[in-house]
Amino acid sequence: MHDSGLLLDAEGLQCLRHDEALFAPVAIRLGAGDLLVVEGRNGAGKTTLLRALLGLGRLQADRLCHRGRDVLEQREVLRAACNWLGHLLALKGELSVLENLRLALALADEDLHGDPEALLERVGLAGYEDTPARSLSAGQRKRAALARLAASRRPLWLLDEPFANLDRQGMDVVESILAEHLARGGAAILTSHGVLPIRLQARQLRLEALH
Amino acid sequence: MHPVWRWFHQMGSPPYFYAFSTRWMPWFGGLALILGAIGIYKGLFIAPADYLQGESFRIIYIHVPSAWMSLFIYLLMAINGAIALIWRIKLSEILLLSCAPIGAMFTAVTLLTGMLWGKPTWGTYWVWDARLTSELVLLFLYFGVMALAAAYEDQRQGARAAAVLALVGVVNIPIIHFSVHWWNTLHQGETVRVFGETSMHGSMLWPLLIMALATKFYFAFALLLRARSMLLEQERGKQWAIEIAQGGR
Amino acid sequence: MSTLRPYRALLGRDLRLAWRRRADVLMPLAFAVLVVLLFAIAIGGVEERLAPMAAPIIWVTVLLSGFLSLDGMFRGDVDDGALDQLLAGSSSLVGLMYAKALAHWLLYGVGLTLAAPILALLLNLPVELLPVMLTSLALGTLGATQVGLIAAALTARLRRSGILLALIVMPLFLPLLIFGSGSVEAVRFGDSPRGALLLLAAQSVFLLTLAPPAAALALRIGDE
Amino acid sequence: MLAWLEAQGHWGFITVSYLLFFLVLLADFLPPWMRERRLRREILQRLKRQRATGKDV
Repeated sequence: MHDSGLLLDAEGLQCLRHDEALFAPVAIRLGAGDLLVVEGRNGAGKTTLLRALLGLGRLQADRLCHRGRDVLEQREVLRAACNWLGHLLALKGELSVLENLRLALALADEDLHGDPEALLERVGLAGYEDTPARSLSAGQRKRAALARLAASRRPLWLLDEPFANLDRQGMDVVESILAEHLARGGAAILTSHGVLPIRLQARQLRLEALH
Repeated sequence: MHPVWRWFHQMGSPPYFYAFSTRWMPWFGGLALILGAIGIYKGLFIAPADYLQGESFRIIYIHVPSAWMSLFIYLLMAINGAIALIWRIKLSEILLLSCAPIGAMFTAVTLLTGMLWGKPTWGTYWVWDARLTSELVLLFLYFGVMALAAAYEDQRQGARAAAVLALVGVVNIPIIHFSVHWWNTLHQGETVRVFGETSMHGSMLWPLLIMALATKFYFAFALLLRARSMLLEQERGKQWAIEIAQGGR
Repeated sequence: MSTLRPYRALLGRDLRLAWRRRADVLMPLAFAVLVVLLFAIAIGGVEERLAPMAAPIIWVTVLLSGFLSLDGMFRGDVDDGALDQLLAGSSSLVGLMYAKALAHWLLYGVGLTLAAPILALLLNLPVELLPVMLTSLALGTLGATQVGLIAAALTARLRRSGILLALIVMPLFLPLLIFGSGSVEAVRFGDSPRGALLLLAAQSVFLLTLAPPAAALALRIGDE
Repeated sequence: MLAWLEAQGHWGFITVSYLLFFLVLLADFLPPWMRERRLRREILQRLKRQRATGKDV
C-alpha cells in the first residue's frame, strides 16, 4: 500500500545511539507541498533524525520509502533526492561566495537553476559575489547557504534550524524560498526551537525523548 | 538456522558468553599449563643440544611458538574485524579488542627471546634478520590497532575503526613479509640464515609442537578472560552482571 | 548516469584551496630541506660519506614530509561541515576518495618529487642516480598517498592524532621505502632498477585499489 | 648487568628468556583478571549503596 507519490513515507522510525532508541517511534508521511516541523526539547534527537535519514547515524524503521521505493537499505536513493542544511554550512573560507555556490552544486552533481547574481540578490548578498566566505558574518554565511538551496531542484529539503543567526529579512528570505519550493511540489522537514516565525502552513511532529 | 550461526548468535548475548567463558576458561588455562610444563621440560632437559648452536638453541621452544601465535592472532583479529564490520556483531568487536594486546604480547616475547638467542649465537642482540624485522613491523601494526581503538571516545566506533585498520594490516602483512625478505637478500645476501629450519627430528621437534598447542590454549584462556572482563565492564549496570557479582562465579 | 562532475569538482576545489593557502603547501617542502640539512650536518657534509647515503635519506625525508600533510587532509572538511555534506551527498564516496587522494598526490607527491633534485644537490647525490630517484619517488609517493588517505580517514574526527597517524602509516610505508630506496641502490651498484621499480609500481597500484574503499568505509564509521 | 648475563654462558640466556616469557605472560593476563575482580567489588558496593539509600545511585 506504499503511496508512490509520497516523498517520504516512514513508519515506526527511531534513531539509535549505542543500540538504544533516542525517542519513541514516529511516523512521517510527506507528499508534494508538505512542510513538517520537528519539535522536541534539546537533545531529543531533532538534528539526529535529519542526519539519520541521510545515513549519517543509525536508525531503525518498519518502513522507510521514497516515492514508493524502499530506501532503508539503499539510502543513497534518498540522499539523491535530498538537500540538507546542517548547523555547519560547509562553506570554504578561502573561496568566494559564488565559488562556494558553484562548488556545492557541482559536488552534488546538480545543475545551477537560475542566474547566480539574481540568486545572491534574492538572499540579500548582492555585491558579495567575490567576497571570501571567511569574511562574511554568521547571518550572511547562512544566506549563502540558502542561495545554494534556492538554486537546487531536489524535492526533499531537510533544514536544521534554518532561522538560526538570521534577522527579520533573513527569515523572510527563508520563508519565500521555502514557499517557492513547496509550490514546485517539493517537501521539507525543518527543526526549530519555539514558535515558527513564518506563516507557512505546517504540520508538527513532536519527538518524545525516551530517557 | 545453521547450527554454527545459531551458536554464534547465542554467543552474542553477554550472559551466555560469560557463562561459556566461565565454563571453558579453567579447561583452556589448565591445558595450557600442563602442555606448557611438558613442552618446556622436554625442551630444556630431554631434547639434545643443537650440534651447531649448542644449548642456547633451546630458546626456540618459546621463540618459534610465540612467533606463530603473533601472526595467528593478527589473522584472527582481522577476521573478527571483518565480522564486526559486515554483520555489526558486538561480540566480534570485543574479541578484536581483546586479541590485540595478546598478539602484541606474543610479538614482544618473540622479539625479546630472539634478541636473547642472537647474543650467544651471533654475538649481537639485534640482527636485522628478515624474520625478526617483520616481527618488529608486526609489533607496530598491533600498536597501531590498539592506539586507534583507544583514541575514539565511543568504544564501538573505536573498535570498528580498529577493524578497518586490522583488515588493511592483514592484507599488507604478506607484502611487508615479502619486501623485507627481498630487502634482506639485497643487503645481507644469503649469509645470515637465522632461525633457518635446522634439520629437526623427533625429540627436538616434539617440544615445539607441544608448546605450539600450549600457546594456543593460553591464547583461548586469555582471550576469554579479556573479553568477559570487557563485557562485564560494558554491561555493569545490567541485571546479569549484578547476579554474576553476587554469585562470585 | 553519474557524471564525473562531483569528483572533478572536489579535485579542483582541493587544488584551488591549496593555491589560496600556498604557504601551507610549501611547508612540507621546507621541512624536507630542513631534514636533509640536519642529516648533512650530522654526517659532516663530507662528500664521500654523503653520496652513498643520499638516496635513502631523500626517500625517508620525502615520506616524513608527505606524512606531515596528512593531518590536514580531512581536518578542514570536518570542521566546516563539508565532510558531512559529502557523506550526505549522492556521489559515490569511493569516487570522492579517489579525487581527494589524487589532489593530495599532485600537491605533495609530485611536489616533493619535483623538490627532490634540490635535496639531491644538498646531499651530493651522484647525478646518474637522479632519473631513477625521481621515478621511484613519483611511483612511491602515489602509494604513500593511498596509505595516508586511509590513516587520515581513520583519524579524521579525532582531535590530536599526530603520533597515531605515524603509528598507522609507518609500517605500511615500509614496503614502499624498501623498493623505492632499493631501486636507487640497485642502480648505484650498477644493476638494473627494473625489478624494484616494477614491485614499487605494483605496490602502489595495489594500494590504489585498496585505499579509497577502505577510507570511505572508515569515514562512514565516524558518524554512527 | 649485561656483562653479568653474558658471563653466565648459554644457560644464562636460556633462563633469562624463559623468565621473561613468564613475566610477560603474567603481565598479559593479570591486569584483566584484577580488573574483573575490582569490577565485581564495585558492582556489589554500588548494590549495597543502592539498597541502603533505596534509590538508584
